[in-house]
Amino acid sequence: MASTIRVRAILNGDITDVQTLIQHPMDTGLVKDAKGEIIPARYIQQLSFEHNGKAVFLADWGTAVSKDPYVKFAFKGAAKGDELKVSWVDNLGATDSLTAKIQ
Amino acid sequence: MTGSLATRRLILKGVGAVALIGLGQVSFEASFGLMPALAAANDKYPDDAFKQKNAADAIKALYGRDHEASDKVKLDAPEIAENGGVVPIAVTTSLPDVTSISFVVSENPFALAASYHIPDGTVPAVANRLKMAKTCNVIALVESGGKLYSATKEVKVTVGGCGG
Amino acid sequence: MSVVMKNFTFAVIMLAGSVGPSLAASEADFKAAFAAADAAEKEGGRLRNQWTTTEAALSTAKKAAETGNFDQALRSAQEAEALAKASIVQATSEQQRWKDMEIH
Amino acid sequence: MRTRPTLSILTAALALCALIGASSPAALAIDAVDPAADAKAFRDFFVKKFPQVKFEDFVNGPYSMNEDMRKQWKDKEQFPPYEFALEAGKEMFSKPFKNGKHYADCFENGGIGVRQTYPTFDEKEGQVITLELALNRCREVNGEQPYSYVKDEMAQLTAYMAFTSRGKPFDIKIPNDPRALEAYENGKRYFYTRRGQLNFSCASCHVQNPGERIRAEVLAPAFGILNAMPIYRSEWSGMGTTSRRFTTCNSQIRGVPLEPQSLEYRDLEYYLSYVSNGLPISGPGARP
Repeated sequence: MASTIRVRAILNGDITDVQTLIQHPMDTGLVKDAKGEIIPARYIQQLSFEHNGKAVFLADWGTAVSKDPYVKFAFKGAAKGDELKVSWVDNLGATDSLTAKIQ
Repeated sequence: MTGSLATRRLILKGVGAVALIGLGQVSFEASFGLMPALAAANDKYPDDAFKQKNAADAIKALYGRDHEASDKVKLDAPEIAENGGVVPIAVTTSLPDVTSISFVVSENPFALAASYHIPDGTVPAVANRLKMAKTCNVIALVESGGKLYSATKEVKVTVGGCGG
Repeated sequence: MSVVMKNFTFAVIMLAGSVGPSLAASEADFKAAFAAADAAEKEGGRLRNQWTTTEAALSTAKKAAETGNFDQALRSAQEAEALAKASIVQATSEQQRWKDMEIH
Repeated sequence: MRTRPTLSILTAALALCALIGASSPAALAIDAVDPAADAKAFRDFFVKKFPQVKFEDFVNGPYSMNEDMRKQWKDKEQFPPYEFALEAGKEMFSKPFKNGKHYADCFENGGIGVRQTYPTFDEKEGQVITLELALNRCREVNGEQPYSYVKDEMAQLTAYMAFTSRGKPFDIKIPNDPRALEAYENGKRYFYTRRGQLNFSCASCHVQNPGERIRAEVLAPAFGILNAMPIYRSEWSGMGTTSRRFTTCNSQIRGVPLEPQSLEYRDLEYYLSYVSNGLPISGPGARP
């Protein structure tokens, strides 16, 4: 199954701009479906980014992060072609990860 | 790469944490000012903070201290959200030594929306898309040099359309 | 009078005229009113111009009748008929009036 | 179950939408059907009413009308929410049917860069063929089940086909065939006819009040309103096709929607696309 993670990591100067879009429902557990039943909570809790084994960014998310979540940040000290490992885990323990190349 | 400086900082923090844990159980309420800052720095998911209903409790649970408004924290959020489900919110700051950035949506069912760890070498700026239950204040929090700064902006949220 | 005011009065007249006082309604009263409402709504369907509120009133009437509450059922059926008739008037009058709004 | 609408809810709803100033532009009843003249008048009306909006920008709907909304849109467009649907559509478009054929075999130029020519008028059948109808027909001809017209797979396929036509101007043709003129006129009539208990036509909102707000939403101008289809709407938190947009608009004004891709909707899409000729395709789009 294609990864749920889309990453764009672009180096300009010594700063790498990173944008990520993740395919995930981010259900809050507070919403009812058409039949009136509560849709159980299912949301990404932690999203981590690693460059050369060093954590460059770690997100702790609650239920207020939008569906198909998006986050953008930047970090220094990477070179073109380096690898950026992105991985998430949700409240039910599901996970996914992807290694992207810095353009 | 500021290797030596970076590693020194990491070691210092590591030693600090070990020493404190070594002192035996440190309960949150009686914690020293320093401990919560480390809590924000370690990688454990701040479950308690995310469970708090209102903004003040959430911030206390996450950072354990008050925040002071600072014009060095630039919060970028719309006047009227085009849709409460997808509100683009971003923060940038010129404050030094930023270790953590968080977003609080004051009147959401659970006020703390997102919290980000900013390791050394990462630019202190984040953009994300958050859900907002209704019109209320969005607070961006920036932990810099162990102190907590913030910027607040009201974002109007309502449903669209004729109503059907 | 601006178009919006016309809409407003147009809808109010349609509704106010239909809800008359009635003693405890019997099932027969309800059945007659429901049949009339249903026929009007079918005509609205033929003109491809039904209202969601008519459908809602019809289903409320049916549900009220099922629970034996014929007062409510009759009122809802009468309202459904009024709404259905209004949608028919709207469809027929618009067959010419749409040109008023056309860009030239 | 909808509660019984009392008089008060009705008046509240009317008052709520009464904030729409309804001034109808000067209108002469010309009976002869002249699509070319209509299209020119349609374009001039919007260009004159919104001189500050660049011509191509009309395809961006509410975002061409309001600065605050435009900024939020620009943020979203950096990594748009329709990204997944677009990729899924591209993959589906290349996957062969069970009988080995592809969607590409049903369309000119393999279906790449042709969206701007749809809807077309089929002179054999004497009716309007929209892109969505053509896609489902292609599936049925190749022994596959048709897709729902309102979202999911249909939205993904049309998202990809629209993407391959980005920037190409709408190029809708009305052949010299009385049935085509009738279909065009039928679409125009639907566009201007008031419907639903709130008694609005498409024009009440999208001709008389673009740029105004209905609560949180800013109304898009009718000129170029279909150029971004299919769209990812935050309100639906998902993709939607032109069919989904038409049916939801109907229920917003308390009109019972017709079946997706029924004659009226196809003719409406024919009319709306024709009068937007010249404006570039910008689909798939993101909307509030």
